[in-house]
Amino acid sequence: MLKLRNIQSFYGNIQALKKVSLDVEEGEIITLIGANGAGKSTTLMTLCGIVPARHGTITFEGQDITSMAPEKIVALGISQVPEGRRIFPYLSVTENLNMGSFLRSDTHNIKKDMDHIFELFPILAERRNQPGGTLSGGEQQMLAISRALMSKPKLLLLDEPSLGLAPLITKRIFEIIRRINQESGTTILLVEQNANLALKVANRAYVMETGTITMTDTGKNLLANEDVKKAYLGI
Amino acid sequence: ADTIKFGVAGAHSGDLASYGLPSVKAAELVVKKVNANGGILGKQVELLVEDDVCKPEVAGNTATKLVSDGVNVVLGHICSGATKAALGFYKDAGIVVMSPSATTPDLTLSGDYPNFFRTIAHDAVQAQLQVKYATQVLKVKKIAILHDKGDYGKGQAELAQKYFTEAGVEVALFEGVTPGAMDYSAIVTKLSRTKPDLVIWGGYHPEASKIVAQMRKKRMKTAFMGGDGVKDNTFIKVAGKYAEGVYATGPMDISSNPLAIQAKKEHQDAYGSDPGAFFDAAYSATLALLNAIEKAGSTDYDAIVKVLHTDLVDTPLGKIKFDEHGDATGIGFSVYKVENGKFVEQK
Amino acid sequence: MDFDYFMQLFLGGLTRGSIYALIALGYTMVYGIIQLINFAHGEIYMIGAFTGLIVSSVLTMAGMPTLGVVIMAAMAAVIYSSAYGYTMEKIAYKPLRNAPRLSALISAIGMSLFLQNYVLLAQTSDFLPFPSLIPDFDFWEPYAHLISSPELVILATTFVVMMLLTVLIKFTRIGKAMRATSQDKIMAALLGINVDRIISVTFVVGSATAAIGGLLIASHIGQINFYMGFIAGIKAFVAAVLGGIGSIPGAVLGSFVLGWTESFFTGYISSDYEDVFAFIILVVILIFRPSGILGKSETQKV
Amino acid sequence: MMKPILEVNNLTMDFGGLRAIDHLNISIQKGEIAALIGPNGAGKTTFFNCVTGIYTPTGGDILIARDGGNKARRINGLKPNVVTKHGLARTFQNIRLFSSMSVLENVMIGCHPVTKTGVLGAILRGPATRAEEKFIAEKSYAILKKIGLEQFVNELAVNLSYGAQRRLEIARAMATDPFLLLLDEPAAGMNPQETRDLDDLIIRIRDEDKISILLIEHDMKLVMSLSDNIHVVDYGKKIAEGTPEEIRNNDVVIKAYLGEEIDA
Amino acid sequence: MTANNEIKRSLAASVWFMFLTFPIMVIKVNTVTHTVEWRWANMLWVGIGAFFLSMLWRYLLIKKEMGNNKETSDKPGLVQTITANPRFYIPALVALGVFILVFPHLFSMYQTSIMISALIYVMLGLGLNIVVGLAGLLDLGYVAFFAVGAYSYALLNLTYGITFWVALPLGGLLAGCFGILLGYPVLRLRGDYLAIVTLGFGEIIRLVLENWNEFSHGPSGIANIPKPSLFGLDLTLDQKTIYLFYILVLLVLFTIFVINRLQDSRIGRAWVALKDDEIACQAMGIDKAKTKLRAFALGATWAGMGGVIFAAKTTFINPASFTIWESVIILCTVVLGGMGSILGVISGALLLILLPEYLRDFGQFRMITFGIVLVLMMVFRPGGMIENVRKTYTFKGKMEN
Ligand SMILES: Nc1ncnc2c1ncn2[C@@H]1O[C@H](COP(=O)(O)OP(=O)(O)OP(=O)(O)O)[C@@H](O)[C@H]1O
Ligand SMILES: Nc1ncnc2c1ncn2[C@@H]1O[C@H](COP(=O)(O)OP(=O)(O)OP(=O)(O)O)[C@@H](O)[C@H]1O
Ligand SMILES: [Mg+2]
Ligand SMILES: [Mg+2]
Repeated sequence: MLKLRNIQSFYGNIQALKKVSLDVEEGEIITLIGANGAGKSTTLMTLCGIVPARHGTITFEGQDITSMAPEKIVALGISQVPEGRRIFPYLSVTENLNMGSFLRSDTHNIKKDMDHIFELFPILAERRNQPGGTLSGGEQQMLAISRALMSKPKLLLLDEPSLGLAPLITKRIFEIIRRINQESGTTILLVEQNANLALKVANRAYVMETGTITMTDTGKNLLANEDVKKAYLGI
Repeated sequence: ADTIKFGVAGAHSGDLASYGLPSVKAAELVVKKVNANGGILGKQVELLVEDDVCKPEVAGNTATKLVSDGVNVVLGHICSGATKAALGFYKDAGIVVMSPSATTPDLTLSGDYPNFFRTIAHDAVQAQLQVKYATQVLKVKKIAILHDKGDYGKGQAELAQKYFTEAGVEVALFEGVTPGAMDYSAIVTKLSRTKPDLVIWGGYHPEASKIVAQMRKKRMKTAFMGGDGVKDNTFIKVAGKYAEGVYATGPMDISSNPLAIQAKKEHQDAYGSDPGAFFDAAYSATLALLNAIEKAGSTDYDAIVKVLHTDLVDTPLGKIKFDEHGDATGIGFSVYKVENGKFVEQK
Repeated sequence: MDFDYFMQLFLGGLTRGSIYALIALGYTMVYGIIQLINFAHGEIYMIGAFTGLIVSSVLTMAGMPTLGVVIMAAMAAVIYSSAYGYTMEKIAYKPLRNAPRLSALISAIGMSLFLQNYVLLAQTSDFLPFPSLIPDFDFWEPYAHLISSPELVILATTFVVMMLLTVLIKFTRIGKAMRATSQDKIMAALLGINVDRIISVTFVVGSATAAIGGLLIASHIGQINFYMGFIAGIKAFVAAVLGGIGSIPGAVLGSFVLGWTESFFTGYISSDYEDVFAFIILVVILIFRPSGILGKSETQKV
Repeated sequence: MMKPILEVNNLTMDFGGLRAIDHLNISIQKGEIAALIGPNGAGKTTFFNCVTGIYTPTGGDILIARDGGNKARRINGLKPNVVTKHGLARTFQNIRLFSSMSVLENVMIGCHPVTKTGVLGAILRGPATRAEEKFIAEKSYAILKKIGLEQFVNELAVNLSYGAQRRLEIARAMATDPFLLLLDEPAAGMNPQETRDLDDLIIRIRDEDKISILLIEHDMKLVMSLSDNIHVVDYGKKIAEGTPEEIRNNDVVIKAYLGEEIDA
Repeated sequence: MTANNEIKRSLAASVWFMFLTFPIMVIKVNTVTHTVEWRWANMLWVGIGAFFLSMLWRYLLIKKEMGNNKETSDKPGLVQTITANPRFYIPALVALGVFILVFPHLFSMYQTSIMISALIYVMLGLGLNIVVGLAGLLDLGYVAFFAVGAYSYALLNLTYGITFWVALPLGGLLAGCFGILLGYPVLRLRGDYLAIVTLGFGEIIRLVLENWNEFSHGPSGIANIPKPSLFGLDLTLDQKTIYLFYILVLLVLFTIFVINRLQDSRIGRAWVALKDDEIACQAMGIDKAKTKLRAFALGATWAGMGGVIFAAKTTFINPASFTIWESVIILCTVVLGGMGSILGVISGALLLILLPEYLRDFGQFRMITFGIVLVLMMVFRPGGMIENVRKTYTFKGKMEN
């Protein structure tokens, strides 16, 4: 479904991605782990077209999207929960969710989905008219995930979704990830620091170090891998 | 390099350019003609045109530049403030300056600047004329004075206030308005409550036409009188029907002067439009300056000054020379009234 | 009698406020979307007025009936102002989108200077008479000493424009996209919004508003010149800030407050210090409401 | 028994109709590492904001005493900079470093409240000023060394990795000479390995620098291993308080926050 | 990307500009004779011009982007290399010093005189740089303090006969006090709100000077302000100008010295930190209001001194010299030169003040050129002519491993 081949990207003159190649098949949950600053977030931003890829190619469902404008890429069915949440601070919770469905036109389903979201995260329902900027850190994280869900993507990119969430909610998030993957067949590319949980949920995983993919295997195998254990699981 | 260097200084860009550019054109026309006839004292006249944007601090540099470039005489500056700031530099360098438009009385009357001349009467003359006409012809008892808070406008207004009060007329309102404002309804409302017999305006014509128009739109019929800043054909053009009946003082009517007719025609031929503000005064000043150089036989400061004070020269403004202060004689003011879209001199 | 005087000042302030508002609306929209004090916005308004004058003069000379002239002139003014606004954004602001904000401000100042002098050179530095496009309505004659028919039209237009813009921003898809874009451009793009297009649309709409303002105001005061945009721009900017920059109703309210302040101060005290007073009101209001009357207070969480 | 160094009584904070903190009582003893936990939106960060002067609380008292002595000082509604001068320092949930400054300079800014060069001093740069500059630089370096960032001294703060940035925030806060350090989710975004280092660091700060600590954290492993005392809040109210062992087995806490089993 | 494509796009641009400039460039209505002048030739020029300029524009933009990408961090720009290496900057400084010393003797009085204007703006720019560049406060009313300085000298001289040398510090002090007075109530405003309020203050000061005749002599201004005297010697205009030039050079050096010292101090760091993050700053114990006020007052002090010199230079002042436009120009010098960079601000001020003077020959095209230069500079060098690379404090103590 998604293919990255030898992607290189830069911030100004700092090279953040040196050589990134990865594949995501339809219906999979893929996890990307790696130390801080390895380039995980950059990978996601590059494939959405926000950070331009200077070399290499990205194909999505057979289509070359390497130098496509972000809004066009998104329109193909890719949605991202970005690092730092990026909640619209002056829009209310409901409006933020509505922005998630910006490209959708099935109005009555949108309403249903929104109700569903409020069931999943009751705290958001309580805060529905509050400006996004005044939410607590964790509430914002929930909102960011919900907003991405509202767009009903084919491929969902999650950048550290459990950041700042209470243990109970973290568990719920991982349940949701598993569920939308199974029920709606959404493909998921997950970046996580909480490697333990992430590898458990993943079909396959990639390990990234300083801008390069260094290892790839099934989630189970990586969980058992000594190097991974030492570097990322803290065991 | 043997030319007579004739400086022209004033606002040639920025928001006041419309007051400065006509002088440049006047000088160009005269000089072109003179040069075509072989120049003066056997030399061609070279124009040095320098912009001062009507800003005192720039005017200083403009003056220094002209002095450094070896200018012989200067036509300008346009605004009183800029003129005041520049005069010191010319004075130190011994250069004669003649303004077509700077009307602050001090410039000549203070005696500080013997090198300064002008082809326009100063504001005090104008104010006295306004008082005379208002009291004797219009028989006003109560007036309102408005001005644009500027150097020129407020100066005029203050003189008017002084002379009207001396003449026993009640000055019921004396206020400055903001130039460039988009609307003057508040001050007009206030005027209409004051019920003056006459509104005196100190300032330029754009604001004047806005105020008059707004007065008339509010169905206020009070007479309106401005100074030479209003006596400009643009005023009639811009104010249109609202200009009817407005009084303005300005240099005495010269429209029948053959030289003036000719100058106007030259302008239309060369630029395809009617001349702008202070054109005649600038044209005359150019003639006076060049004549003085010719008569003096050199560009020597003292010689030129002497000729200017003594020799009568024929200009669009009539036959003029300059009194001991440097003010042109014989170019008094008249009161005009707009009738059928024209300024008509009131006897 | 004195109530009459009060009413006149009140309505005069309202008219002046509407004039400010027509320019302030565009100011505030542009500011809202790219946080740029668009110094050149006043010039767009000036260009609208000039285009209107040129087109109406040509058509009048060609013998077109008045109504036709008015409509054509208005259309030309709107189209051209929008085109200038659009082009200006592409040339002077878009390359600076990731630059320090002050650089964009300086670019805007340069643009303002350029446009002023462009019109000065291509047209004239003189004041030009502007035909009165709005006639005096007969039925209004009894009240004309309070407020004239053209002023009435200005008031009504301001109101209509404000309503339209509010609806546009609050309820339409493009309006939502504008609000999202103004708050976070990257996230907006990640949700499928074409950020460049939205910014262009904002400039076009803001410029069209300015053009309408330019025409009405020019026809109200009866004269234009190349410099008319500068002071108007500054005043409108003050009004937009007073009302809470970025807010559409705020821009209108701020303009009214400014208009009334100036009107009443002139009427009851003295016009000498009219602007001083207007600025003092600005300071006082901002001290108590640091984000303007209707502005959003900062909701950034710590 | 010692008096607490921070005592919060009946603290209440309203945002419009929303009561984010509801009559909360918390006290911190000298030398303790305490944790504040609770569901998202429980009011933890708001509590920090009230204590450090970013918000003025709607009601209640906040009292501090540097040495746990009897002379407690009420700090409600004081400005943040004044609170910091009195010895409370904090880090932020969303990292707020000075992005155009180097790592060292970030910590040097932290020394601001303990130094005093004024405009004239800066211009004349007399011996006193020079001595002070030297003192600031050396003190900052010493702190960085303790935190383990000394190899980055001259690096720009933004170029550090996330985990390093979080530690730099702690270093910066320590430079203000606090007696109590308030840490808002210090381990967020860190991988398990980095979290373990953080654990050590916090203990060292307490033991070596004698700074007491109050932290907000969702990483239960860290909280349980570090804390002497845990305060649990939900909807702005305290729902439990106790040792890690007590909290781990508290039904109310499990239901509201932890979920059935925890990986710790 | 291909050349063909580029030509197509430039053609489109050319057509677009012909459309855009059609009414204003082509039609000129003569309201006197009621004729229309159609200047079709203009359209042709616009078309041709737009085509080539568009090609150039695109080329330059691409080049700028490439430059951004290529330039590696370990290869600093030319200016940085020169300023960082004593081997380069010492000879450069010496040469510059000699040049400045002989300048008034090499060139005409006019050149010296505009150089004085430029140096006044250097002072103003450096002063405003404290406020905008270092402390990050956008001040659009800076000219107010300039006016305070100028009027302090003019009025004190007129009424009490106070001389230039007394007025210089006094004017600075007064302006500084004004800075504190005005700054106090408004410094809690953020960003552009502060900008508009300062703009308001600038206008208030000017309007008061205009209206309050009894105090300030109103719009007609104050003339015959003496230039500084040298031990009571009787100097010619030429000598006075040269003397003033040297005074200014010294003052500019003094300013640079002070700003340098401030930048590398506890105060300077607090400013930078405040610019980066106000809330974190306060949490670090920095008093926001006090720190901002310091910057504001210092900036004002320099404007005040600049004002005193300005009055002495022009010998005539009136409120028309202190409009918003002046504040805008000073701001332009700061940003165009390179905010925060002393060398940048100096070059910015020299460029912006000397450019219009040297563009005098352009006549009416002067201001339009000026506008274009502003836009182009910002588009192609958004960081200013000499981009500020903030020198971070480098730890010099021993770094044991
Ligand atoms: N906006 C930016 N400008 C400059 N450099 C950046 C920027 N964002 C990231 N970088 C750099 O790019 C590299 C990769 O960063 P990235 O954010 O992709 O890492 P990550 O793997 O997501 O790390 P984390 O776990 O901290 O989120 C880092 O060295 C970082 O410093
Ligand atoms: N400025 C504000 N205006 C309105 N509501 C606010 C504001 N700040 C916080 N809140 C609300 O108060 C509640 C408490 O927020 P707080 O940030 O303290 O939560 P928290 O306990 O830190 O949560 P988290 O663990 O998710 O960071 C939240 O529901 C939030 O929406
Ligand atoms: Mg990341
Ligand atoms: Mg929190």
